[in-house]
Amino acid sequence: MTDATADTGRAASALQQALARPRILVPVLILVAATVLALLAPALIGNPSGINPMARLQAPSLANLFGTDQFGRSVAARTLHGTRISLLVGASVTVAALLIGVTLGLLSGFVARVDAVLMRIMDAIMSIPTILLAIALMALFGAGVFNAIIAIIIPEVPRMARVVRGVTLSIRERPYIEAAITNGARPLRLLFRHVMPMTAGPMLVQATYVFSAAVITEAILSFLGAGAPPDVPSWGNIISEGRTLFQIAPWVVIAPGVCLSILVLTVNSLGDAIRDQLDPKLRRETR
Amino acid sequence: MRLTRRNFMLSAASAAVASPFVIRPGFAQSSPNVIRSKVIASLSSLDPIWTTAYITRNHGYMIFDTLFSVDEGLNVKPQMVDSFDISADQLTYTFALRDGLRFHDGAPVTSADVIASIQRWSKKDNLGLRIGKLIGSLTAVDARTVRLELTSPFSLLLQSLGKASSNCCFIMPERLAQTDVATQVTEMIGSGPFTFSAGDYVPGSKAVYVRNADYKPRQEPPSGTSGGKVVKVDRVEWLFMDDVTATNAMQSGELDYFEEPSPELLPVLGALPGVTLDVTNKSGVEMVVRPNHTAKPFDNPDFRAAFMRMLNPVEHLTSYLGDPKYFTVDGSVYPVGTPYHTDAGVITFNPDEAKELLAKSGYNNEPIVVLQATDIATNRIFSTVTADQLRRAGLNVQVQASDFSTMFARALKNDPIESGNGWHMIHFANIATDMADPITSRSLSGAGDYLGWAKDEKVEQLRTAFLAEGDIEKRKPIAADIQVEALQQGFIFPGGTFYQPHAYTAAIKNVVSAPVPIYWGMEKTA
Amino acid sequence: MIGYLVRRIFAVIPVLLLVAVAVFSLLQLTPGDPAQLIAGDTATPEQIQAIREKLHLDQPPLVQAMAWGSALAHGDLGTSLLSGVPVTTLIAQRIEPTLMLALLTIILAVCVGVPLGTFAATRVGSLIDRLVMLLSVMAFSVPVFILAYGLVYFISLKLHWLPAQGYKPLSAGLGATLNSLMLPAVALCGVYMAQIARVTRAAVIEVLTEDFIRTARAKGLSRLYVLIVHALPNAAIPIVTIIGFGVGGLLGGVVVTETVFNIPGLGQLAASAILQRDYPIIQALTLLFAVVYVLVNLLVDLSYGLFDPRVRVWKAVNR
Amino acid sequence: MNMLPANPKLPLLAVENLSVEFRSGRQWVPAVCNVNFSVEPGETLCIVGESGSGKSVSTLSVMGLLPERTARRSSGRIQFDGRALETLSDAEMTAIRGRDIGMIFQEPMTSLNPAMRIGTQLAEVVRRHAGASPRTARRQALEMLERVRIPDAASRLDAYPHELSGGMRQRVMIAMALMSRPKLLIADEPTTALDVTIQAQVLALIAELKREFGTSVILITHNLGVVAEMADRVAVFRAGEKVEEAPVVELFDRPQHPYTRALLAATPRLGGGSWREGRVLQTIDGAPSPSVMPAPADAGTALRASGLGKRFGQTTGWLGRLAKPIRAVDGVSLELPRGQTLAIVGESGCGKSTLARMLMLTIAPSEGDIEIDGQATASLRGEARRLVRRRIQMVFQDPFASLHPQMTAKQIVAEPLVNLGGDDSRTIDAKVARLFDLVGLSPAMLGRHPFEFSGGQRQRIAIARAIVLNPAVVVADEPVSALDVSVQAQILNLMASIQRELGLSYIFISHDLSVVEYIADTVAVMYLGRIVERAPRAALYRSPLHPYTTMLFQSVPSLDPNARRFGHRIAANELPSPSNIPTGCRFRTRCPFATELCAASDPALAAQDNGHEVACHYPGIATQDGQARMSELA
Repeated sequence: MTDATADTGRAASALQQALARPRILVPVLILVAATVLALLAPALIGNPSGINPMARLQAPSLANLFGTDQFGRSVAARTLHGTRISLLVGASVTVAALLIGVTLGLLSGFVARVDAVLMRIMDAIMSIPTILLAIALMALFGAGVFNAIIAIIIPEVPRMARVVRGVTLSIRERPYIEAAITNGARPLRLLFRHVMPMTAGPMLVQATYVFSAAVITEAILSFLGAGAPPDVPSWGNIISEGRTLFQIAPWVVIAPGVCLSILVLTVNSLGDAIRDQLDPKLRRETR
Repeated sequence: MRLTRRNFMLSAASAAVASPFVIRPGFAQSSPNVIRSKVIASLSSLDPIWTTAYITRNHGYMIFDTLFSVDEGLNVKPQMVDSFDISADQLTYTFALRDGLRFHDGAPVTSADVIASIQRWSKKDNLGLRIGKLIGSLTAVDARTVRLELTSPFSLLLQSLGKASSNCCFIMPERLAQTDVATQVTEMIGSGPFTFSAGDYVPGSKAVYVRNADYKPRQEPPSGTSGGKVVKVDRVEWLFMDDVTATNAMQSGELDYFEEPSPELLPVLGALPGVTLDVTNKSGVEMVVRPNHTAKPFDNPDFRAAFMRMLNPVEHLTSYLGDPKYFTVDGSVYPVGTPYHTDAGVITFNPDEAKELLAKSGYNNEPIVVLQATDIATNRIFSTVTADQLRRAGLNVQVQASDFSTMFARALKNDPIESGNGWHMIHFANIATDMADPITSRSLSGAGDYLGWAKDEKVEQLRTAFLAEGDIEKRKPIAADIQVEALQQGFIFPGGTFYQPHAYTAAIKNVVSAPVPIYWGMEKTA
Repeated sequence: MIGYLVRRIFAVIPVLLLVAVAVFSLLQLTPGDPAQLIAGDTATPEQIQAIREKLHLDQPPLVQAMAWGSALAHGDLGTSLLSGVPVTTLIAQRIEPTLMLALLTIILAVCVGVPLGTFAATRVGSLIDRLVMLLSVMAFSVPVFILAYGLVYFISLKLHWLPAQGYKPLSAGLGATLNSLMLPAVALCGVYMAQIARVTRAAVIEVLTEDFIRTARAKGLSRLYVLIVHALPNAAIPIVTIIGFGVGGLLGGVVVTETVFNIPGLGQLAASAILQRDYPIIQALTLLFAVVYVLVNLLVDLSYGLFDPRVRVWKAVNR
Repeated sequence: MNMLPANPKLPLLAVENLSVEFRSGRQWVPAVCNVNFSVEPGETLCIVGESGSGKSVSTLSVMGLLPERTARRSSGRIQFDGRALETLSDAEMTAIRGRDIGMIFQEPMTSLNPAMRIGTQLAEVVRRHAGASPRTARRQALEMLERVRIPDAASRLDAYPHELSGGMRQRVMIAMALMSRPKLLIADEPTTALDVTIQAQVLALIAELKREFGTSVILITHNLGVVAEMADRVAVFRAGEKVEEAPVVELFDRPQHPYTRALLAATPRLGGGSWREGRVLQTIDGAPSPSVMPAPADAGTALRASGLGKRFGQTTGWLGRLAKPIRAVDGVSLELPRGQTLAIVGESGCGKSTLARMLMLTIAPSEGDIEIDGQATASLRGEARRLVRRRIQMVFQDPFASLHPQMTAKQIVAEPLVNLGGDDSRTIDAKVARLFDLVGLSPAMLGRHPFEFSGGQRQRIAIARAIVLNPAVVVADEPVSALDVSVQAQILNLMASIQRELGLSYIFISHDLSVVEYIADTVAVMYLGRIVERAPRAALYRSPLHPYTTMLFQSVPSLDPNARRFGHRIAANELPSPSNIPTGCRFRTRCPFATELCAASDPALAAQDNGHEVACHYPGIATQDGQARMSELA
């Protein structure tokens, strides 16, 4: 058995073990279902942007499962397409925050010279309220899903970087890292082979929180009129536009509102479950 | 003509959110003689010459007075002016002020104040600027009489001085009117029916106006912005809040008056006991789509002609207003109810013709950039519908959304379309009086000096002729010719007129109909 | 002590400087021009340019930055472009509601979050623990505006317990203020409280496994006494840390909450200033929020010494 | 107030058929099975056993302090002072804890509340149990602190635990356990975390207080020396069962159970000699000891260090505070002949680990140079410096912590080859497999991860990793101190046979003189960053010349219950802080022979006979002066 297969084997069995736990399995299934629905949305359901003002604000019916909005667009179609946006935003922000945050965090935790400077910058970003920073960035970039993603990434990076830095600092002091140094590991190997794998767990947990924070922030930005362009059917946009309609057409906001809350709840629960799974102390206690 | 800014301050932050629910009445008791009104936007600038913001204009009407004003039928009437005289050659105007006009600091209104105010206004307002170029002399005949001599006739002079919308020629004390036009006047001393309570002012949130006991109103009944400005309450409090929040406040008795509620809320407000929905701006607001003539393919007249037939404004206005009783669709560049309104040359929705013209224009699926301001409801909704309709008509549409400020800067900058930062189409909601004639309506400028940069010699010649013509009946055919040419050339797509009612409680009586919200004449019963 | 404090405060300066530079550059790069907004679409380029000159917007960014910086050094936050009112006045007018809202939210979040988390920690794995965790993850997952709507619907609309909007200043009496802020504070504190409860739970669980807890129990001290006197103070550092960190999110949440509940505070001011490109207000408010955040976290850092005497090493060294 | 038990015939504590189970997933697995033991009034019962033998769990269940939800008592009766503890309610049990039974735990560092003043923690006991007023409680706390001989007790009342040394903290723990004069004191490994000189002091204190208060004591330990010093009766635990119980002399003289015998045989004892001389350290699994082999003569120098020094803490960043520099190592010179073992002995804080890290080039010396296998390293940078590691490798104290948890044993052992060897993967595989065989691990274990191995196996992996490059020098930092006695013997034997086969040189760092005697050829004693004595093993163990070395020897518990050493009172006297090194001779503050000369002048390491070197103005004074002065010295 080569090293690679051993590793894969171990990872696979860890995955199997994790999936055997309902606390992890259920959120993963929900996420998979949401992803499949999102991917199939164009095939499953009509155009989310096609307007028909003459059929506006119709109550839910068989033809329009969740009714129509003020443009006569299908709320069901918009909500389903909104899943794409929310998942896209969540996933891209998470991946980007991971890439940047992990790089900065590792660098900061490993190279004392850049640590002070990097952390001051991270402090500065964190000291500006997320929403305010994101609104300002959206004013700078203009409305757009991609721009919203960037505007959300920037405030999320320091959080990820701080977590990774903290873990790196503590891993760096572990004897097995000293052992690796005495074994002649080059700095890059030390960083990527020895330190980084140990940050994976906390990173993963933090990633789920970044994901849910991103989805919520996107919704709030849309809600404040500073998110994706209005014609993009993001949940935040649908809720934002339907807000004034609540009393005459509550269906416009209920579907996306419920979907949003479920998605975020799912991801957060997944994060909690992974964290408990990784923390032997908690695992022992809660098993 | 200017963008309707009514929704501007109702913007992202403030407008975005509020409870969509209604709470039971009884949280706050209505005080007699105080009107609490939810206004169209947050007031943060006070100088109505310095800025064109509609909310600042409305504020100007509270504390300043004008020489002339317009009645409900948009006819010019003297306001501060007692009597006036126009020379036969239409070059010399003499205005005599009414008796007893005093500023809030007690000083009488003099010719010097009027002269300084006209001068400042004429450096800012678009009609004012035209007049400014024509002024030969502006002198005081005596303390209360002013003589204005023009170098050539300007048929709209009185109308300009009495125009209902920004920038109105408000009369300020000379010392304030001498302020550079680029500098904001912040000391609020006028001679209008209300005084400004500076101590209560919270920029962006609250402004308070107190009845000016020394004001001498005209004897005529109020009509439009003209007539006697008799104030029948002690205080008017302007509050700015989100529309949904305001709806709650209406029902809980915390609010007496609600300017232009979001149309979606009208069914809710209308169902509240005692609440009246009243269209006080009878001339309404015009939806306008303006293409950029300098950007390919809109430089091609065939393409513009195709475009003029692609849009069906019924969908725009239905999406925004819902109930058809709040809008009329009509293809005139002069809104329904304005003096020059005509059917001449009107183009209507015609998808088949549009297809032919589009094919003829050689359109090659170039992306068409529609600007969208996300923080302004009308703009957001109109551009959304336009984009959909243009797509249906076979155009490759890109909606480029941003906040209003960014959109506006981008529109003015007019970068080449190839740069990726240019634009093809922008939406406006202009109040109808701003489009009432071919001069006031900047949309009809063929000089290439306004957004869209339409250039048309014929239109410019017709406008010059229009200005020189003293008789309104003779001006009408000229205006009609302008309309024909402007529509043919696709200056603008006039989408129809809509009317947004104000909502007020049963305690409010005698609301004056005018193009702008008016708080004199209004009564509040206990 | 003083030396340490001075050093800590000096460490804050580069952060604030960075914030100032970042905000300033951000605004310089942002499209949109306050002069255009003021002048309107009918304005001629000359008019816009004239307004720009009056507002000193025509000067090179560096000159503007220097002017802003030197004014700032004299305690002058500048003047709002749109209203011409000094920014300090605007902030003074609006600081009370925000401050009250933030305080009430923090108090609510701490008073509910800490006991809840502690309680869950003593019953790890039990139904109650799971319930607390579920509640907290739910509070974590519902965007503040949805929570706000739900509260307004049930508390104001259905039960008529509290007003749905508006703010009553302290001058109208503390009771009126609290009455008007209770719903917004509850809506705002959801996420914050959940964070505190989770961190408290984790920290207390951690501390309860410590040897000295066993020692305390071996001394014959009761569970409750050990929990409160021995465990909580030792779990305090992560708890106060999350309280401090949460202030950042709180200030952001204020923007949304003030809008939902129509509270004329700094959040509303900030959001509208961004859309109006009223640079001095944005700069001042961002800096103010950053200062608050940094100061709160400085206080949090200093409070470590209160909970863990080991942090007071510097004192021992000087002794 | 010391009341005799109601019936003097009954033991104070009688534990019968005690079984405890631990939760593992959804199952409960037995941890202690049907254990019986009892303690008579005034008696000291030592429970001895290796880790996992159930000795702590048994006493915790007596206290009712088993971790909730993860452990439970499944059967057994616990009679204490006439009451059946297993039938008591939580509240009743709470009232007994701390009042009738006091407990001392292993880790003085973590067993005191770090956020609470010492005085408060002491006072709590009497406030809880006797309802004493704060003033009375504080007075009693002060008295108790004085009883456990904490210097300057009054000011210590308001100190926090971190302001005290480990030894002082353990005294505080003892004071706390005895605050309300309990009938029974349970001390769970009370000296394991302490240095040998401090251990002697603490054990003497416990013995003394026991006599004074007439308290019964249960002392849990893994250290047979401690047992021999302290016990009246001994219970030997193994894997959750009691295998033997006997009076202490009987147990040491005539151990009955094979496990007890193996345990005794595997424990190195002082004066036993070295493996090179044919000394046998038997292992529990019966693996053979290395055969006799004299130290190779004059095979050259594997490692040479000259004038090594290390200062810490001068600055800590541009905004950090300026701390007083700590001279962790000061002017140390070493020479390690090829094929030999140099042991470095000293208490914690003496700088031996810092020295090891400098030798390993993981921290840069502030001064001095290190020559590894003939190559000077001070001027080496970057790649050249990294490549020197081919010639020097390290074995760490904690085998679990020093193995990367996510790598397989094979990857771990191959790591030096991957980094520093030029081999292809096939060669690497072959080398790793050979090494596995050499250190006695089965090839089937190659793919396992560290958590799947036992402590001894982990240390074997660590050793395999250290020697896979066939280095000239292996630095072993306390390689056996984290291991159980039986495993310790295996690892020592393994190290010896590897040396024999491969001709390696070891730097062996340890605090344990008995272990050092077995493995070392030369011994250097460090004190506060300096080498104070260095000699060939035999010479040093025959006649130590430095008073500190003598003190170390005196502090080692004997393995003979008939020759106890700590019966007398021992003054509290501890290592000064390395940031505050005394002037003149560093040891003078603890040296009973110190004179004005010692305060004025710092003695250099000077050669005596037979390669014996010592840094003392009066070499050999402690041994010359005889037993009388020696006792004062300790």
